[in-house]
Amino acid sequence: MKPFEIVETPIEPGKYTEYVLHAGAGAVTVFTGHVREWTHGIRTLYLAYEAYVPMAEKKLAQIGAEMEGQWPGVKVAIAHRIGEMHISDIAVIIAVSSPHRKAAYEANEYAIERIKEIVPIWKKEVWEDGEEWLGGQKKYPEKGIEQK
Amino acid sequence: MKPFEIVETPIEPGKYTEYVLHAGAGAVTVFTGHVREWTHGIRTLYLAYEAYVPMAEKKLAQIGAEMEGQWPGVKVAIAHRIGEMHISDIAVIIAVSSPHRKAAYEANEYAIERIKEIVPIWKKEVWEDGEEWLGGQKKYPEKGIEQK
Amino acid sequence: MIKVSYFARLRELTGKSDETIEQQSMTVRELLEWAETTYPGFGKDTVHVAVNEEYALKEDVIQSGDSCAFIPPVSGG
Amino acid sequence: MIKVSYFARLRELTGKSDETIEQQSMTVRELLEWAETTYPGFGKDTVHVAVNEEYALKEDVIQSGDSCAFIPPVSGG
Repeated sequence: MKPFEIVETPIEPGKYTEYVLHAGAGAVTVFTGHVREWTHGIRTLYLAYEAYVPMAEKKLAQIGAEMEGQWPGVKVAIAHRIGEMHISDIAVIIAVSSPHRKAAYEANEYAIERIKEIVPIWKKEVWEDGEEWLGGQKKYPEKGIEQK
Repeated sequence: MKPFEIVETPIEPGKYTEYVLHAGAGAVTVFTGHVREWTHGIRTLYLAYEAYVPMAEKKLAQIGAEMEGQWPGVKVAIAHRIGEMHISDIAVIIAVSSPHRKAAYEANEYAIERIKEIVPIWKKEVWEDGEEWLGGQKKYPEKGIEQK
Repeated sequence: MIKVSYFARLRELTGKSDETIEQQSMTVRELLEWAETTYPGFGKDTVHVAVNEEYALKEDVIQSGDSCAFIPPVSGG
Repeated sequence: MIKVSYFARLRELTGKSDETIEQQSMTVRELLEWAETTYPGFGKDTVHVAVNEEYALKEDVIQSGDSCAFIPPVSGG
């Protein structure tokens, strides 16, 4: 297990939680994103995720470094699964430990927002009567995607 | 396993996570509070938690009901362990599922704040050279402890 | 007869987990004053009372048969 | 020779995962214009380019030997 990884097999939360736990950690937050059956009244059959794997792992590690900079003392592990996933499967896990709880919550939420901004992973929703690659068709800023 | 319980044995996160997961859940947040080795420069040997068990379980359930009222669609499980606990042991777990992530984060953080306000559980810190029951020696408001 | 329970610091201070008070009725305020008198250092201004597992106000009346608990400042989590 | 990769919607649009372009150097802007011309509907205004696994700006210059990836709007999480 790598602390920042793209995986093709089911995500087991335990090993990421164990990775971030240490004697100085008073709080651990674990976020898991799951495949949901209904989105905007449309029934999802399954999702297919694709990634630019080496860059995605670099960007996950970058997010981890940003978190450690912004919330000193946090320890982070993030994994995203790719391939076909069905209802309730875990697509992404973010595990954060911290001496105190506030940072564990804030840093965790920061991570999922950043993943949705900069990590090259794409989700295709497959319904009974169609499919679509998701991702806002917004124009990227000229100064680059990295800026907040 | 009860969704709102006081337990005397080690907390296993998996069963609380499984309890809150369902086909409509897109996000799950799990908070675990752990025994930390150092607090304000003092080394903790172990903690001893005590509860007024039946009332504590009622108050945990009340917090769950408050969460469901404030964030419709969330599903909640909370457990707090009592007895002697050592470094890195889980003292409390809060598992929250929600269709969307924002509510899962917010409701989870709300739960731990409310636990610290209204649930009759007490923590004694035991160090190498002493021990102390924790809990702010603040005066309770005349209108009662329940008010936010 | 009113049953009262002690927890945490108060259990150690009083040296007991519970006891019964031979009273037909009293207010929460009177119960706290009784405790402070009986157990110096009780700290009634920081202690809450639960009656039948619900937090009570100072003016609430406790009846014989009720189960009361002294709740010092909580510190769970 | 510049290597380019396609993902998600762009992989399906172009019908390929990667290819090479016989150029010594070009800017990111020129690469996006080449893609739009070669693959109508590419949507260059919503596509980012990564050069050697880092997001690049429109003015950045790509050299022969660089690995580029077209990054349509991401949707992980």
